[in-house]
Amino acid sequence: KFKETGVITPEEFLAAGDHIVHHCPTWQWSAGDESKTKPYLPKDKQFLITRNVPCYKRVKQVDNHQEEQEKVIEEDEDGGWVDTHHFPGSGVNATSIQEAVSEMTLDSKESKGSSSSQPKGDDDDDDDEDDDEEAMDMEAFEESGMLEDKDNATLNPSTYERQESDGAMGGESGIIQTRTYDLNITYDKYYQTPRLWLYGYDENRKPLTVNQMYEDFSQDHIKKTVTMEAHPHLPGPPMASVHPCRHAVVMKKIIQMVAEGGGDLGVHVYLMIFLKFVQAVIPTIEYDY
Amino acid sequence: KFKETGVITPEEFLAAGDHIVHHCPTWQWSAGDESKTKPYLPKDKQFLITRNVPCYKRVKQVDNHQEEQEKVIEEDEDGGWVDTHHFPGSGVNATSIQEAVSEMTLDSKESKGSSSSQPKGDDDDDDDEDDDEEAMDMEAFEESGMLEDKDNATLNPSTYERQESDGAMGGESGIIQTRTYDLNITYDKYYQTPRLWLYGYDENRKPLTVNQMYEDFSQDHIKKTVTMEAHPHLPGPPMASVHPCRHAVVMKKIIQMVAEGGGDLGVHVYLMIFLKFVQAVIPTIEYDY
Amino acid sequence: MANKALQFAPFSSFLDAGFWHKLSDNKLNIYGLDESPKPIHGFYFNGDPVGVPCRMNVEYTAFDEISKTPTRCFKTVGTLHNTNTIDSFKECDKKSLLEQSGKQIWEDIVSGKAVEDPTLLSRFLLLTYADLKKYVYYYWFAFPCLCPPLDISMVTTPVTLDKAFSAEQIKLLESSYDRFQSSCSSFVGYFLITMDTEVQVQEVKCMDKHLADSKKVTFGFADPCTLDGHPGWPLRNYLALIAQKWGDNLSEIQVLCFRDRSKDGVRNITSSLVFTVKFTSMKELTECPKCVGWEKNERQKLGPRIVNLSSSMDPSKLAASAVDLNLKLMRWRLLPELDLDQISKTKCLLLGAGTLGCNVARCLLGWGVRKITLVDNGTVSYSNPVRQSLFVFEDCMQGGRPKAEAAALSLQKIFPGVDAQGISMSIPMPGHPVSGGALEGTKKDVQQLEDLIKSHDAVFLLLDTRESRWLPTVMAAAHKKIVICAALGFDTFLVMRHGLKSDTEGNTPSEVEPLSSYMIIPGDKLGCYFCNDVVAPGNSTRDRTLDQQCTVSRPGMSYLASALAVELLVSLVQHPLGGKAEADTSAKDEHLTKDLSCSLGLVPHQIRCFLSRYNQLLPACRAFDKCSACSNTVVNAYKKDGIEFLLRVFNEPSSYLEDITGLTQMH
Amino acid sequence: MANKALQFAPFSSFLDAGFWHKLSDNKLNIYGLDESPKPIHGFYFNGDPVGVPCRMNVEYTAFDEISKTPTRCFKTVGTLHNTNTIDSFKECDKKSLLEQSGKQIWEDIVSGKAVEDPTLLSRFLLLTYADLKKYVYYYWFAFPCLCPPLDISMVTTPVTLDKAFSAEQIKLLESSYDRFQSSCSSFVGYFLITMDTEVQVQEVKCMDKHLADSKKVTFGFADPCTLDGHPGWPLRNYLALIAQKWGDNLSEIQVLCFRDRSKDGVRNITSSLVFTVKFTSMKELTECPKCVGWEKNERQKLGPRIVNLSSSMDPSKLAASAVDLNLKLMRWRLLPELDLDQISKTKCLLLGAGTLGCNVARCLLGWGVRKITLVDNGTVSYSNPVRQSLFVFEDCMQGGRPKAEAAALSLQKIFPGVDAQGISMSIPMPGHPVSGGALEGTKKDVQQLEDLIKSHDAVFLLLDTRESRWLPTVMAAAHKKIVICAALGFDTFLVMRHGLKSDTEGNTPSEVEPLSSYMIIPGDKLGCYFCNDVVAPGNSTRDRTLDQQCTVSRPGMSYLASALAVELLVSLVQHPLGGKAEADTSAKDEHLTKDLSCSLGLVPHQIRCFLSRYNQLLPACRAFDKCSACSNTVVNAYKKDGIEFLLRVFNEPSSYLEDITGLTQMH
Ligand SMILES: [Zn+2]
Ligand SMILES: [Zn+2]
Repeated sequence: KFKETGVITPEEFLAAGDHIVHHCPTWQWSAGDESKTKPYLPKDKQFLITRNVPCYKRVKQVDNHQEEQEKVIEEDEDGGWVDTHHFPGSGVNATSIQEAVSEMTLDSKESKGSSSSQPKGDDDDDDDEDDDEEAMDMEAFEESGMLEDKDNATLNPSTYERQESDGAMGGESGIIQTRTYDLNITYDKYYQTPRLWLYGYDENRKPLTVNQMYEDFSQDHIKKTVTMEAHPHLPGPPMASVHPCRHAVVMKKIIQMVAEGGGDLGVHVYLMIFLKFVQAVIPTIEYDY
Repeated sequence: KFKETGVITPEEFLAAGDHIVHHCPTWQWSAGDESKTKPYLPKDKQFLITRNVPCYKRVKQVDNHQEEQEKVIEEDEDGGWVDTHHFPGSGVNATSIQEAVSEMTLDSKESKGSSSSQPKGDDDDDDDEDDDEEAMDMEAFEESGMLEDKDNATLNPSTYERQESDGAMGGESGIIQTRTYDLNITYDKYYQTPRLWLYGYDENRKPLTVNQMYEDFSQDHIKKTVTMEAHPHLPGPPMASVHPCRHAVVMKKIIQMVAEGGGDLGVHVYLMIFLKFVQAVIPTIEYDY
Repeated sequence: MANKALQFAPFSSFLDAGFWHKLSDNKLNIYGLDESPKPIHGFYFNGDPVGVPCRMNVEYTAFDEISKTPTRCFKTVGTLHNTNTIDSFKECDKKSLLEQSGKQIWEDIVSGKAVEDPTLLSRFLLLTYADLKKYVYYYWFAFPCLCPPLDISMVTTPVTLDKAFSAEQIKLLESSYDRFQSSCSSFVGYFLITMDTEVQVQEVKCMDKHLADSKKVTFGFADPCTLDGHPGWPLRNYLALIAQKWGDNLSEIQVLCFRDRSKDGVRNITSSLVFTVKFTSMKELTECPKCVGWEKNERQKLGPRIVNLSSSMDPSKLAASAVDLNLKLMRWRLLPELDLDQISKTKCLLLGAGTLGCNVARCLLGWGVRKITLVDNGTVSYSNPVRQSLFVFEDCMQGGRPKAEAAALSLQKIFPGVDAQGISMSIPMPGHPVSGGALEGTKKDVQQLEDLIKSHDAVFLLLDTRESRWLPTVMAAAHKKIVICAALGFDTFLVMRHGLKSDTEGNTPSEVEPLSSYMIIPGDKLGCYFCNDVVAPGNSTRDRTLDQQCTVSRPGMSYLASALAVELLVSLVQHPLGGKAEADTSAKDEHLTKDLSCSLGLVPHQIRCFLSRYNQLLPACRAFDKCSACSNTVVNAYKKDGIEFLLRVFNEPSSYLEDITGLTQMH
Repeated sequence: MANKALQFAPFSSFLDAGFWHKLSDNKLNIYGLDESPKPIHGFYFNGDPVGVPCRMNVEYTAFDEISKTPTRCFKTVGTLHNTNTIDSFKECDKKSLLEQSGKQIWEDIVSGKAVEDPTLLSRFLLLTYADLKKYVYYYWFAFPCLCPPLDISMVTTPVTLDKAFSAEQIKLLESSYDRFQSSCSSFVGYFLITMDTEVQVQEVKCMDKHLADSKKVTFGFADPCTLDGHPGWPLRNYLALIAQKWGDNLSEIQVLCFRDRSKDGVRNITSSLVFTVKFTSMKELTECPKCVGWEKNERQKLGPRIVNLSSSMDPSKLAASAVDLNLKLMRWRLLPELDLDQISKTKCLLLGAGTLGCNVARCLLGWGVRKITLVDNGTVSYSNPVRQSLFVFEDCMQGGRPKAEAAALSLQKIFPGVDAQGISMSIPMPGHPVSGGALEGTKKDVQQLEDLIKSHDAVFLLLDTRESRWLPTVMAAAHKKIVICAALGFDTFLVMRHGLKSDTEGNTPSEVEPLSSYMIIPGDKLGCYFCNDVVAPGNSTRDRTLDQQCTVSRPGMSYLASALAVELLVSLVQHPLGGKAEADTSAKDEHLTKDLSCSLGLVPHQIRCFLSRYNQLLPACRAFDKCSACSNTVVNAYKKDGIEFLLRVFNEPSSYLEDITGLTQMH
């Protein structure tokens, strides 16, 4: 059924989830809000979560991809899922996608020069005023003469801050003022596929607005499928989610690509492949997969 | 303007109203509810009213008119106003209409035999149950041993009751258990014509329901123009009204008929003519015109 | 026939609906629980035509501080006792109330106040209880009258004016009367008449002077009675006044019952009555005489009257009749053939309460349909209300209300008379496997859906996926219900009715006939939504042309498709053959010239619209004998094996349906 | 570089929106005005990638009584101080709060409780103020730390695990650590490590035994810090515990900052740090040492943080963005050329708030139009709500609310972001004379209507009489506004746009051109609603084909006409030429084959629909130079004489308009 249609059952989701938790320990099962427990999944394995995934750059800063780097996976239907970094001739199996993604990450270094002078999109003019007000407010609340000011044992993290543009290098020390994301993967009963949810924080750990998050999503194509909806397992406001209506189709294509290449995809690796797609949604995110 | 279009101004309505009050003293000007006073008419002459007009019979009891007695005054438009008792060859001037009406009243005596065995229309099954309940209720409230029971000076009106079928004969004595109507004529600013309102009471002086009132309206044709609407000058529930959308057209035709007969209709007699139409709406009503 | 006891025609109370309206208002906004007596007023008229009862009107004006008695009418002063409960209405001491009122009249007589202002003789009591929830009003009038110790007897038989006076005198009386009334600020119901050198009508208080002058005086009053042998009620207290004030000087008096009729524009006072009565003086009476006056009810018993105004005051009844009337106007004016009952009694089941469901429900309301059931499994989200016309922002709060429920509630808010129900339920779908724990739930859903389809007459398929239309299609085919199906694209839509197979038809569809044909196709040979497909539902990656998941469509599309879906149902219901009506098509422009067999017009099988070109086609196609939904194979398998069959369809790949119908062979 | 003072990376607080959601809920439903401290909990993680701050998470689960710390995370116990006012937030004594908390930690250390359960060392304070109206939250975290009397200094530079231990040892440590954690009910952040014959990870409370055995112990803790030269905050209280409990036995200790990263599916604990510190015993301390820990804000000042969640928690903002997103989806997925701004910024004036007005307004909302003004002079009656989709039963009560007002209110209830206004106003009509008293009112109405037309971009004529369309037609022509006109019959309707004359055009229309033609007509040459008529409005007895007064129509008609009226406007606005777009017609089936110049499809002049035959025509006609509404004669007379001209039109018979336009000659 999975190979035929690209959809999976709750049981298969569970198996694939266990698989990913085992292989990518940053991913964990979560129980979610108790009042929202879905009966078709175990209580403590309702959905997958990984927290605090850094996202060092805005997609605009790296989005210098050329048209030929894009290939709509399913050209015959409107709004097919776009694999943003599909390189012609690189071979159409799962690893090639991964390669493309990692290559893209290297790309990012070269484009850093133009990062700060990006014109603002017409959507992200929303919070500037509020921010100014806040700064004013904050001053009024600040206290002086507290012990903390004189405490030598407290590290001043700002002295250890690195510039964002120092990028995603491992090994170096220092705190990066960066956006981070919490990612969730839930099971969508209706579409019978996994579904990705994103919740971002800015450099000051404040929740990102939708429009701010859009700066991290692959603009031209992924907007088509990013919607704001109530999370099936969490309380609180609507969260950004990649609408699952095309997941099965794309997954089926992938299976076929792999099969044509002589491979055979088990349903347990579904989520591993699924995560490759996530990279297409947020190209600049650095999470474990 | 009036002769050309059949519409009248508030000033003309006022003149026509004064004319009718003068000539038909049962009609009086009324001020209506103060909060609803219309600025284009004098405060104490907002609309015309006549109360307690007996309506001895249901229209079904007299409605034995044949098809050839009906002639749609304006055949070229849908829903033209029907002059229910338009006799062919009787001459088309205003008096002929009046004659037709009075002739119809004579008709009624002949048809009285069949009056009680009329099948109920499918609309008037509304209040029977309530009535039964009421009767029960009433008994519980009745008191005995009151002085009134022994008072010889009080006339027992029921001993003076006449049968309904004794009809509308003048001169005879006795109380008739009959429906009565309050009629109002207001000025409709929008259609620039008078507008007739009816409010009926049953034999026990209780307000008639819409469906009961329909028993008094010329069934086949007038239903088309009878609507329930809020009275422009009175508080309380919606009242039955003859929708004025065709008034001007019909009035214009009448003016033409009279003109063809060599007559000339002044605007002051508008309401006199208007009342002729009322007779077409409630053929069995006996009011002063 | 001398000395016949004088009998008075009692008042009959007349209340208009405006009075009850104002009373309700006052009770709610002013009185509250205050039961204290309130001053009101009424009036009577002395010009009613013969045969009409002796009426006393109390109208919406009754509560006005400055009374506006209509021209030529006579004011009466009343006291309203509105009770808070039905019990206090019942138990209140009517005798004592009446006695108090009588006493007041008596005092006014004795003190001479009533001579100055004889209107004080025309008192009334009104005892009410208003059931404001049911719009039922209990009321009991009393018109208090002081009774003389001995009955008053007539010395002469009452005669009409023309028999008592010359035409000349009558004329003089008339003009004198008019002069008198116009000299008063408003019409006065009691007066004196002297007829010596000239005819004079004067105030009652002139009596002392006339007595002194020994003038012959006729006591006149405006008489609301229309009987030719009896005076009306107002005379009673007038006689009491006379007896108390001047009774020792007069033992016989002439009375004029002034009746001021007009008919056909001609005024006529000659039906006024004249007679002479004999009575005893009440001057020496130290105590208030006994008092009567409670009105009898329509059963001629001493009891209250009850009036139920719910049909004209209960807003929900008013709404129901207004809606009804509106539709009837359509029939009366334009389409006498229209069978509105047939439409309004059609029970409609709407599967889907999204953009289509909301508008279809609204449009059905407009046609007078009263039973509307909506099924949906979603909740209202923030983007819904601007497109889904039964929801408001409020419905999105706190995670969103269930759509079906919110839609039904909204219908009730629009029209309280509707029987609307919302059912939150998922419709099981082919290819959506039912795993262990969900089995019971699915069985329940299937059962509930079947019950719903059985208990309705028409099923609207307004869902957003192809798969979810399958089960209701099969069930409706099995239970022979009308199905109207609507599906939206971005700027296209399809609205269609499913064929309604005949009972008599065997299991052998005529296999030689072409699948699709623009020849006339009778309603029982028409296809369903799935008839054109050679792939069974369940394969969720294909064939989403119109049912594309997470569809976006031009906002206007849902209005167009919903309206046509409802109009198609209504036309179908009005067609003499009902669901079996043959399909009208647009092939060869047939739809422009064809005779109409339904009063509302064509009844097509399908309406396909392409908005970008404002193009509308009316295709029709025959039922496909291998259809994965409406073929006999499927319908019979469902009828025979029920849930077992369905579970196989849900759980097995779509090839199962394709296999049993024979579709596989066609691939 | 011995004896460098040890510096700890402070915690950075991370709060998710779910926390604020739950806090708001609790404040509203449980706490009320109760400001007493509430127990909450959070957690930290020791596996974050390099560069990420040392975070402490507090989530929606913080309030759960039984804490559910995520796998591989470490619980912290906190106290919530939620204040009722911003002032009490500001004025609350932070020092004393922190001291209390420090005291508790100290007591737990001294009493040995913290040895049994070292989680008690990981305390935090959270001071909050929730502005529930603005969805703004003020918060300030403290992670209390007990400061030793003297600074602690490092004896060795921190090195990573691989530099301190062999690969073999690291492997053993990893498995020993896993064994230890899995033996605990949940992960424990403080532990001991002994590395002699075997590598063992043990509970802190084993220290006494190890001391007795003189075993070399390494103090391990789960380190959320990712810096390679510094340990994280949890070590501070751990050192205080060690110094208080065993400080007199130990002057130097080895510390292991356990960092449990994984990357690309590969676990790696080698970035853990090892170093030795020297410290003073705190055993003899009689008083609680001083305590620090208030978090700095993003300005690196000691002050609270403020988070504004209105965009994700304010329902009306959520609705606005959901609606926006929905429309963008349409553009993104299907019509990249679509200019949504162009549509949403179109200010629409709806004349008439009946069946058409209601549905047009709804459909405009669906397209994202934000400025909608409705004009109507009626009140909602009982028969309206089932047909007029912005009204509910409630609106009919007490005589009915004014329609325009009720409709605007309803739009706001559907979507709070709309700028909807309702204006109760009559539109003066030709042939409806204005008498003395009404003159001022009429002048005001004319002025108001003109102001409205000037301040909007598109005018919808949705009125029910022909006459009432005249004045707005003239005004819109004078001010060159787009006009969309819709009129209903029983089962027919007309939807059209008025021509939008060019400014450059002179006063001389080309008189030789035929009145009507199916050739391509440019938008500035198209006619208006009155162009086909040879009778001026005002003659109320004729020409009511579609505007028939007190019209009854099939309920679906208004949905169809309203949707097309809105889609026509939207197409027009999207057309490169806007209101001047040439008219597409259905003549010779041109509409089926024509190339589309607007992304949404055809932009016809008129759409005439005959529902009984499902027939839809797209006629187009030229502006008529004698038109009683849009001809230059009339428009110029209006421009020149304004109200004077209009009053003549209102007051004089329709022949006036016919005379000036030259229509009379044509009769
Ligand atoms: Zn079929
Ligand atoms: Zn024109």
